Amino acid sequence: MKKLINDPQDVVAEALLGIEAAHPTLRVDHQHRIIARVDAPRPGKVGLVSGGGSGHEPLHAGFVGPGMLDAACAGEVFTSPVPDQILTATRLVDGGAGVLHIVKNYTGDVMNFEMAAEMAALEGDLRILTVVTADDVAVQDSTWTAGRRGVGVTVLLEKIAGAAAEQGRPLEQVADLARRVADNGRSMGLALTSCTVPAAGKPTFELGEDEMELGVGIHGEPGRERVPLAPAREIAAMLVEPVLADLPFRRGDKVIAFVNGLGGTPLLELYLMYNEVNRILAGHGVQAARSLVGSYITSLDMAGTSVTLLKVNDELLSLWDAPVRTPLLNWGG
Amino acid sequence: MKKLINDPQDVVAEALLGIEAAHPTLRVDHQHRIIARVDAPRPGKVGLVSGGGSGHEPLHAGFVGPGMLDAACAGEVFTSPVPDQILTATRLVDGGAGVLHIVKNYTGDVMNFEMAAEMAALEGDLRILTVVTADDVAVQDSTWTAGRRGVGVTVLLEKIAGAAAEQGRPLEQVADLARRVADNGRSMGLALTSCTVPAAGKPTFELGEDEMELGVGIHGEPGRERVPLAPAREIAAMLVEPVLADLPFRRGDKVIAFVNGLGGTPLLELYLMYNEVNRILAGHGVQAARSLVGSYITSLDMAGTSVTLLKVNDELLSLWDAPVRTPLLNWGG
Amino acid sequence: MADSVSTADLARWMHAFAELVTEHKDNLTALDAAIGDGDHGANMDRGMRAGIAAIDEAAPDTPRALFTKLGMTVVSTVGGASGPLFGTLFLRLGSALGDSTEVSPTELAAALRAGLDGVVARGKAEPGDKTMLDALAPAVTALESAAAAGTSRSEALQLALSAAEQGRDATTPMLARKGRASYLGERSVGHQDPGATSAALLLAAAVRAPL
Amino acid sequence: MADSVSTADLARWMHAFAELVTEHKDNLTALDAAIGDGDHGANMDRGMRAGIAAIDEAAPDTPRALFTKLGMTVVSTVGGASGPLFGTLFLRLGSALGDSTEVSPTELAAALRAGLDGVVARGKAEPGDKTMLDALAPAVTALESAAAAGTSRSEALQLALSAAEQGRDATTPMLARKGRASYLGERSVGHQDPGATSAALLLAAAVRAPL
Ligand SMILES: Nc1ncnc2c1ncn2[C@@H]1O[C@H](COP(=O)(O)OP(=O)(O)O)[C@@H](O)[C@H]1O
Ligand SMILES: Nc1ncnc2c1ncn2[C@@H]1O[C@H](COP(=O)(O)OP(=O)(O)O)[C@@H](O)[C@H]1O
Ligand SMILES: [Mg+2]
Ligand SMILES: [Mg+2]
Ligand SMILES: [Mg+2]
Ligand SMILES: [Mg+2]
Repeated sequence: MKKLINDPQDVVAEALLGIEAAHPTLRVDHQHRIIARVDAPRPGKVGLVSGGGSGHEPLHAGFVGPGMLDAACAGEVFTSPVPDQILTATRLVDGGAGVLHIVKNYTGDVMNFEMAAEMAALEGDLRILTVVTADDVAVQDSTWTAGRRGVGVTVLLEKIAGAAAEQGRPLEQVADLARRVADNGRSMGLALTSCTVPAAGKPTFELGEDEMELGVGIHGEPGRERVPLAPAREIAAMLVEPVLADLPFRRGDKVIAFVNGLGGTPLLELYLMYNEVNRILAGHGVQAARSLVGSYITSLDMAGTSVTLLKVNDELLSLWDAPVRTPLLNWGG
Repeated sequence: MKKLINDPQDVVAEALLGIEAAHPTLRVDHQHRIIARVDAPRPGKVGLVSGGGSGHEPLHAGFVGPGMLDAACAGEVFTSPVPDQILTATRLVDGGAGVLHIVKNYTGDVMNFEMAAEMAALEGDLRILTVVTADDVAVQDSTWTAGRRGVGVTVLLEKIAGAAAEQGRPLEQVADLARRVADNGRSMGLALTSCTVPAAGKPTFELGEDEMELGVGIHGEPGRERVPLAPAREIAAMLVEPVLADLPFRRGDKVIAFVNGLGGTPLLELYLMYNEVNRILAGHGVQAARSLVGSYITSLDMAGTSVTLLKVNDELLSLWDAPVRTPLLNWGG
Repeated sequence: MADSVSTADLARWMHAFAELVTEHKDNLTALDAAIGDGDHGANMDRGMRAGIAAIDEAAPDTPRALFTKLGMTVVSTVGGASGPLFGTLFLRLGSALGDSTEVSPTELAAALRAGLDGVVARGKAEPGDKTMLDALAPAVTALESAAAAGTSRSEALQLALSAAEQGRDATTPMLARKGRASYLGERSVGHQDPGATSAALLLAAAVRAPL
Repeated sequence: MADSVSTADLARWMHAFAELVTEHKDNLTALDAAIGDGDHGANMDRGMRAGIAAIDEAAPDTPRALFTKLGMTVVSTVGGASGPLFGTLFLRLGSALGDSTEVSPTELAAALRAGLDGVVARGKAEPGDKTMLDALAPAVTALESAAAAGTSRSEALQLALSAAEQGRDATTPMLARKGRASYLGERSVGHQDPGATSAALLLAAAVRAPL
């Protein structure tokens, strides 16, 4: 295993020290592994808390700041945070207007956030609503299963809900908006290589030099199918077509098109992928009204990519364009 | 070779299509492979042109925009751009106040920019000054050799000179400032893996599972020394100590501390590295007044990192903090 | 199951469970790598080590105090799916057993049933979904029957363990419908469930302690 | 070197050079991978293919027109170190040879000397720095001597080629002081210089054409 780390046990704790040192706009509670806006709580503003296993950086810590998250909870690598921690973060950012929990749909994440919300309910006076992202079309959806994984749409949702909260909208509205984003976004991912979990010390799965894993999530889970290595053009089709068909996205739809790197993939390749994705969208009459290209929700050092499309209207677009000031997304007046 | 590409010959051309599609603030001349501000030339503003081989993304195209570069020239992978191309870009961004060429110190880059400037001189009326970055302390400096490579400091220089140009400063002042940055910055890099040049199809060098290459540049050139795999703490010392000793940086100095990923390294590890770097700086009484953590000057898919320190005063800091609006660096009012 | 057990016996059971988890850590992780994310061994080990340390320090003198401490510690140190699920199992065991210093076989079986119900309520899985329930549920049923029949304690635990192991083995051909393994769809078939494997260790620990 | 050559002969020389570059492309790249960035083969091949296409299309009828077209094309398609250096070599050859339809051996040697000087002016390297100069310089000297001595053309070219190849081989033990290989310091020792290798091919092409 080749990584810039010390003891595998200390990866999360030490990365948090680095985040704290690098970003004076963030406050880090090392005991609870919470990364929060330095000015939290903001009185009267709905607080946004997200979190999940570590290893997906910049998600979520890199999205803490004005116009996006108020706090992020970092779990162990690929392991959801714990209820105590989530509850502490929730209390930390509650400015009296309630708190929205943004949860990626994994059994562990859902249960731990649920327990935190139950604990908060026992104590009274803290209002929490929860939105769960479940956008990964590689997973078949069914009421009998754990459902789909939450992946790329989480980034877009945190930005859009963050903008709504920053505008001072009430909790129910922010939550409704967040659910609309969750409902209108779809993703699919592909791995060229496995990731290596530091504590495991070796790749989670073996993949031949001429194979790819199609339909992977962000935890090194095997995908739905192992397929032969293919050019970017074909990979783009393997990812975009099922995404388009699922919602479905239709001719005339506007989307935010998000081409994401899984951690070990350079930006050059992502731009090349974006060209292919954009070409396919144009062929379907779907307009990429905005784009996001980069490694924003990763799976440690995995080489690969995911494509997320979010259907937007003018309201969502204006929230997307609204100012944001976080380490990784930063734009606007 | 596992990459998100089509034909290796088309990598640069297709990535430029992606950049163009993703960034409406940029204008791309595909024939000359120039990425420019959509509003170039800016009358009365000194134009900033940089460029180099491709494979270092986001350098340079990702730094085109208000407050940074006016245009970037993309060469073939790891091959400097050609004089025609540089001259075309220079003409494109000249707003009458002259143009600064920002060149990384590689024989090829220096000669091609030199020829472009000579061609411009033959045509008269286009004023060009050139600044060359040569910050890599892994290379011994000597008047008898090609000198040091230009690496990480290029990013910081483009930002700072870009801010000065945006303020309307005259060409000589912008060039002086740029040279001060070049003189006060030092870097060193380390590879955990080789990169793979698309056209070559296999790793440029072989590195054992328990080896690292110390003192690498950004072109897959072998480094100065092959050393056993080490924890982040020791790697940070191997990089920071020679950088500190070289300028030298002294107790009480303020620096911008830049921990860079070489393309295949996830952000989690870079933050962990930043913690180690910051700790060493503190031990030497050197203050990290600002930080930059991320993959900003890369070597295709190489796993590894480089550390750049730039000694700053209040003027350089205020130029660093000045607004910038590019795809990859974006902040300020 | 003829005789009752004390808080100290229950604590020895949990020590034995923690030991077994440590011994099987790599295997649990390997099973999870095949159909999940490869952290089940680390999760369970982290949780049980912390849990044991917490009960050793607190030296609880009732089953309720013991399992509440353990459950809370597991919930707040593990995360993931197994943290809330095993945590809930222990917390429910604690509530069900209460402060009685001597636990009868029937009480123990009933408490495990309450724990199992807690896991179902929390995780919304059913037997057959390829989860820890597939080992736990048959074990609890076996224990209930043995208690009703007045079987000797060691024989009853042996029967429960066999049921758990059969249940665990039966997860191999199942198609996962809950947890991360469900993402694999058909590809989850042919792999033993990690959570069912650690649940079977809970019964193995009762035999080893012996409870 | 007894007789003079025509523009068509010079064009055949360049065709032969382009062919040799294509044949040795992988080797040039491998040499560059060892002490540089592994693109020398691709660079030279891209440049010479484009150069040949350009002169074939333009059908120049003077040495100046031929080498100016070739040099400009190489400069504007190669990039890197070899683009400006080989480009400058060709451009200077063109200026030196001018519009004379018949090039005498002495003129050819003088023109190559001018080209060499152009490479030195552009790259600021010296013989011994482990660059293409180490093959080019001895070849030019050999050609000058042969021209002065009135050696037959084929023998003169053979002598120049031998000198180039010896110069190329002599780069192996050298410590690089210019170009990317210089970054390696001591580690550059023991590797043959890629640019010297392609420069030797330029002479090999003159023998093969034959010029
Ligand atoms: N909804 C559920 N109900 C019961 N058990 C579950 C459920 N989801 C997952 N599990 C169990 O949890 C185990 C995985 O635990 P672990 O790997 O520690 O957590 P995670 O899946 O979050 O990484 C699975 O093998 C399965 O037995
Ligand atoms: N300053 C110089 N003068 C003469 N030749 C040089 C100089 N620098 C480099 N070279 C030659 O160029 C060759 C490398 O060319 P190439 O690989 O195409 O360019 P780059 O080094 O830009 O990748 C070297 O092997 C060397 O012979
Ligand atoms: Mg997990
Ligand atoms: Mg090169
Ligand atoms: Mg797991
Ligand atoms: Mg080269």
